[in-house]
Amino acid sequence: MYSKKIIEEFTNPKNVGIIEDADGVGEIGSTIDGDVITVYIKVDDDVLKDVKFKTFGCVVAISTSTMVTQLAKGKTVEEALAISNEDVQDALGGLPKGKDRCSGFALDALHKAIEDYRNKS
Amino acid sequence: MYSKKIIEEFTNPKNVGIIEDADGVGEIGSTIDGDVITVYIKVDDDVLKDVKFKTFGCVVAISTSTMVTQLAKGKTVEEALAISNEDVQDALGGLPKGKDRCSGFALDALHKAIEDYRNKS
Amino acid sequence: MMDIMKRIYMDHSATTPVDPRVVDAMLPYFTEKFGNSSSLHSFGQEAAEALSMARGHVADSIGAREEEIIFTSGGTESDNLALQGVLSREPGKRQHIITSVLEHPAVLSTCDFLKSIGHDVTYVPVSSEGIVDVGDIERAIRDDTVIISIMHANNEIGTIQPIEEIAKIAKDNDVYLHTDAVQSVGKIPVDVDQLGVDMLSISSHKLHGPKGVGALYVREGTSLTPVIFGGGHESGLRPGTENIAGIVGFAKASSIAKERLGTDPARMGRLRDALIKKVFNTIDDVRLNGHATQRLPNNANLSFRHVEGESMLMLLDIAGIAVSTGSACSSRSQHASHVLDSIGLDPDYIHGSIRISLGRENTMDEVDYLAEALQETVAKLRQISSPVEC
Amino acid sequence: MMDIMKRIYMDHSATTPVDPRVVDAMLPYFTEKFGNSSSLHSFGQEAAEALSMARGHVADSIGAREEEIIFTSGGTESDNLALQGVLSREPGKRQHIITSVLEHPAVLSTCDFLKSIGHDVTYVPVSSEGIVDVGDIERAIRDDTVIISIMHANNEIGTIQPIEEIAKIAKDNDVYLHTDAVQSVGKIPVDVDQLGVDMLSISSHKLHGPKGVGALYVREGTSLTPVIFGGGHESGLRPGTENIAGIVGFAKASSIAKERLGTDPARMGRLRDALIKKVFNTIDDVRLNGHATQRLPNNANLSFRHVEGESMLMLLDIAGIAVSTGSACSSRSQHASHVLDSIGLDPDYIHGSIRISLGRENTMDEVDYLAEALQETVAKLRQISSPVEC
Ligand SMILES: Cc1ncc(COP(=O)(O)O)c(C=O)c1O
Ligand SMILES: Cc1ncc(COP(=O)(O)O)c(C=O)c1O
Repeated sequence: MYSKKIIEEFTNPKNVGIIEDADGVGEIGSTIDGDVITVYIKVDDDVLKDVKFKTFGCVVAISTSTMVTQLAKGKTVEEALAISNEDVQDALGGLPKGKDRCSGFALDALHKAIEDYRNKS
Repeated sequence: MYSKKIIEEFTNPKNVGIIEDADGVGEIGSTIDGDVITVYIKVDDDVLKDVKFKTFGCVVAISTSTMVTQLAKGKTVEEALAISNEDVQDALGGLPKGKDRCSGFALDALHKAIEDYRNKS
Repeated sequence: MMDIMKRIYMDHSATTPVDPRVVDAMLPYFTEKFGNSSSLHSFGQEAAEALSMARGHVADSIGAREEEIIFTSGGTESDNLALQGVLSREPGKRQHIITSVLEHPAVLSTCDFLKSIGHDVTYVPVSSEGIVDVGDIERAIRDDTVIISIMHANNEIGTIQPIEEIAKIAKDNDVYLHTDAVQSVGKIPVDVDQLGVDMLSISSHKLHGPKGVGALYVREGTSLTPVIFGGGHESGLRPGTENIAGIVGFAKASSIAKERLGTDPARMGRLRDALIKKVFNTIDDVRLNGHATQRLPNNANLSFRHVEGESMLMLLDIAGIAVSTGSACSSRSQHASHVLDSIGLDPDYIHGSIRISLGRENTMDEVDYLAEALQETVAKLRQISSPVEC
Repeated sequence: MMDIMKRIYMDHSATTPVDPRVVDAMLPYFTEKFGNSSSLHSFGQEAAEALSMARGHVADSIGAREEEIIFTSGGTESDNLALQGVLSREPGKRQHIITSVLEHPAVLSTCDFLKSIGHDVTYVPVSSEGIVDVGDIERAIRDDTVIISIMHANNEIGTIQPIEEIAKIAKDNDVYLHTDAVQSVGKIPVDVDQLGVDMLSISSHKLHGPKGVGALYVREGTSLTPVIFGGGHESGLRPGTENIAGIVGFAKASSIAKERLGTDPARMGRLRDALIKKVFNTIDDVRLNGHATQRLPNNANLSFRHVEGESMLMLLDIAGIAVSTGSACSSRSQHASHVLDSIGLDPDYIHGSIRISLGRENTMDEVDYLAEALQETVAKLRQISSPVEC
């Protein structure tokens, strides 16, 4: 039921990790709900130079996390904020029905990280 | 579900017919109920010299009819009255469950024929 | 009497042999692709894909969409889901159903049950040819009527009801229309949009599929509650691990039946008409029950005066021919068929009725053999039964 | 990681492959002996005989009598028939049911439905090891309690409930006892008299029989009404043309399972215990859910901290191993398992649970392979998930 692309991203996720000196950190979810996504960003001259994540969660949570970080990396803050849930899903070849509950979480975490960065700067 | 014996009696019934100058005639059932059994007896010196039947009805109706006539033929009136429903069923190798509704009809018709004979004489 | 080795099956309204291609389609789903369609792993996904394909094929065969097919365990359950499912939406509220006196026990007994818990049921009568009067249905509609359930084709006498016309009335009055199409699907073209029904029952084993599988077509937007409860399978309307092998077989059988609709009905009609002609030419005091033309092409329900049906059936069985008295379900009971009762058949005839229902494999030779056997059978039983010496 | 071509199936609580001997037993009933068991002719009688034989075999496998077996379309329907069938005897009368929080959705959803139409339900809790307290059941009994329904073995954590003791309480209080034995029949000895139950549900596809068939054992004298209505099949409790091929397969599977009870449980227990030992030796922060000894020999339900179950399942699937998260039925939903919830599992663990359910064909090599794969899988996911760099 998962697209090839999702399985590929899920089994070989990019950008897994923590940025120790992140400029912004966004976390969403709780262990009780079964999904915790944390996105770390490093911003340089308004550009997301590095984006990393840690995700405790299901296949969709992990594959959207890695896709969001890949889409955001190298973009300006504004461009990153313009990434839509649809962009993420399209890049993953679509999500199976009934699995969209957590599809936006990774994006939310990115937004939170950007918010955190803006609040700090 | 029917015993071999029932099928045998049903497919090759003995004593089918009418005794034109019967000493007694007994009829049971109606075409509305779906079973009509008529038994004719010829009595000589208190012995059932001849017993015949006509039956409109199901497999059980026909096979009990022919069995009753065979059991009764040659017996005295008293002996014939002593034939039980069980005797008939045993002689047929047993009846399938749920099929005993009309199992006694042929015997009833014989009894009626004997009654008719007694009333006349 | 011609001598044959092969048994001749002419009771296709009771059930049908499974098409060998259907068995082949089912086999992998027993031992290899045996997963539970709810499982996420590859075994489960194979099953889920097969289920979705099968749903599409069954939908196709009646002009429906995949999401409108609810798989059940057979025709009986489909009928129950349609009727109980509509009536149970508002527990405790008294509602009204319209059905006919000629329905299958799966509908009639369900209506009896619904009556027993406080609902109202109108059973419209049928003509002496076994057809409902659309006006009767229209007149029966009340403010609290929620569903009309009229069968598409009757299982005993094969009459086909004017479902399209009833659908107009149902729509005009904002009442659901359910049809039990267990006997018609696979025998004549059935299209849910053309018929205009909201729900339609199908049973796999009547169309050369396996037993224990069926479907209820539920038009999008129809509101229904389940009859049995559990995990959320079949859009929540029919929980329980899906019978994948059975469903795949049912779907294959539906596709084959649809393909064959181009030729089967005409062929069977010819055999059936030849049979009727032969019987009327060789046997006296015989009647054809049902409608002359508004009937399934494979059905001949014949009544013979002064002959009893079960006895006829047994003699034919001994001659190697399988037919039925009325419906299979009532063969074991001594009651006269409620269907023959409802068309007002003469009591002299009612007990002497047999149903011959032809199938794909039957041939003209077999029909000839049956006609001969019938002649002998009726003669023999009349000789035993007739109150006057013949 | 060892390289394998063959996929390894370790999700036997979800469903099982049909035994090839079962398929062989079924085959004649599709194309040759395809009659409707209600038909009087020879085709029908063949079917009726097969049905009666099969009923005897299923009865035998649980120490029941032939007349006490009602064939259904599966475990879900059996559970519904038991519960709805008892509660519906007196429509409109408010009655009380006792069940547990750990039941299968087939029981829980049915209870929810019965509650929605006005009945009362007590859900007794379970211990942290997943066992009900017999005292809780006794205390829950009221004057209007009509039935206790407690499952024999749980489908997720494999715990076995003290049915014999509950039966004493049920008998003392003149209340019916139903047990859902879908997971236990075929895995451990099940005898209706030893258990002392009035009703017991079985599902064919959990014991290497076909899907879409099951049975409800109904002790003689138990009064029950049907859930679906129609012709009078199955003592009037379950109408619809019987799925003869399916029933014959189910019966064959029951007989085989019974024969194998002498060796299978011990063998599976050894594999299972070896697996648990390996997992505990190689992976940190892992728990075994359920009871240490009062559990099915083939079940290991394990929870891993900071790992999510579906992700684990998918990685294992890619490695060629099929296991499940909780029950198959809830795999698709995002909710944590109600069973793991009911035993009060730590939230850090509850989402990282998988169920390994072994079957006849599994080997020690496969167990070794699974243990290795689990180690890699957990490590990989923890590396992705853990908030601290590992
Ligand atoms: C018209 C009709 N409806 C319903 C049914 C019941 O179908 P099933 O036997 O699949 O439950 C039958 C056949 O028995 C039928 O002929
Ligand atoms: C304990 C239990 N009860 C009932 C069921 C339902 O059985 P079926 O899928 O045959 O309807 C299952 C399996 O799904 C089960 O594990």
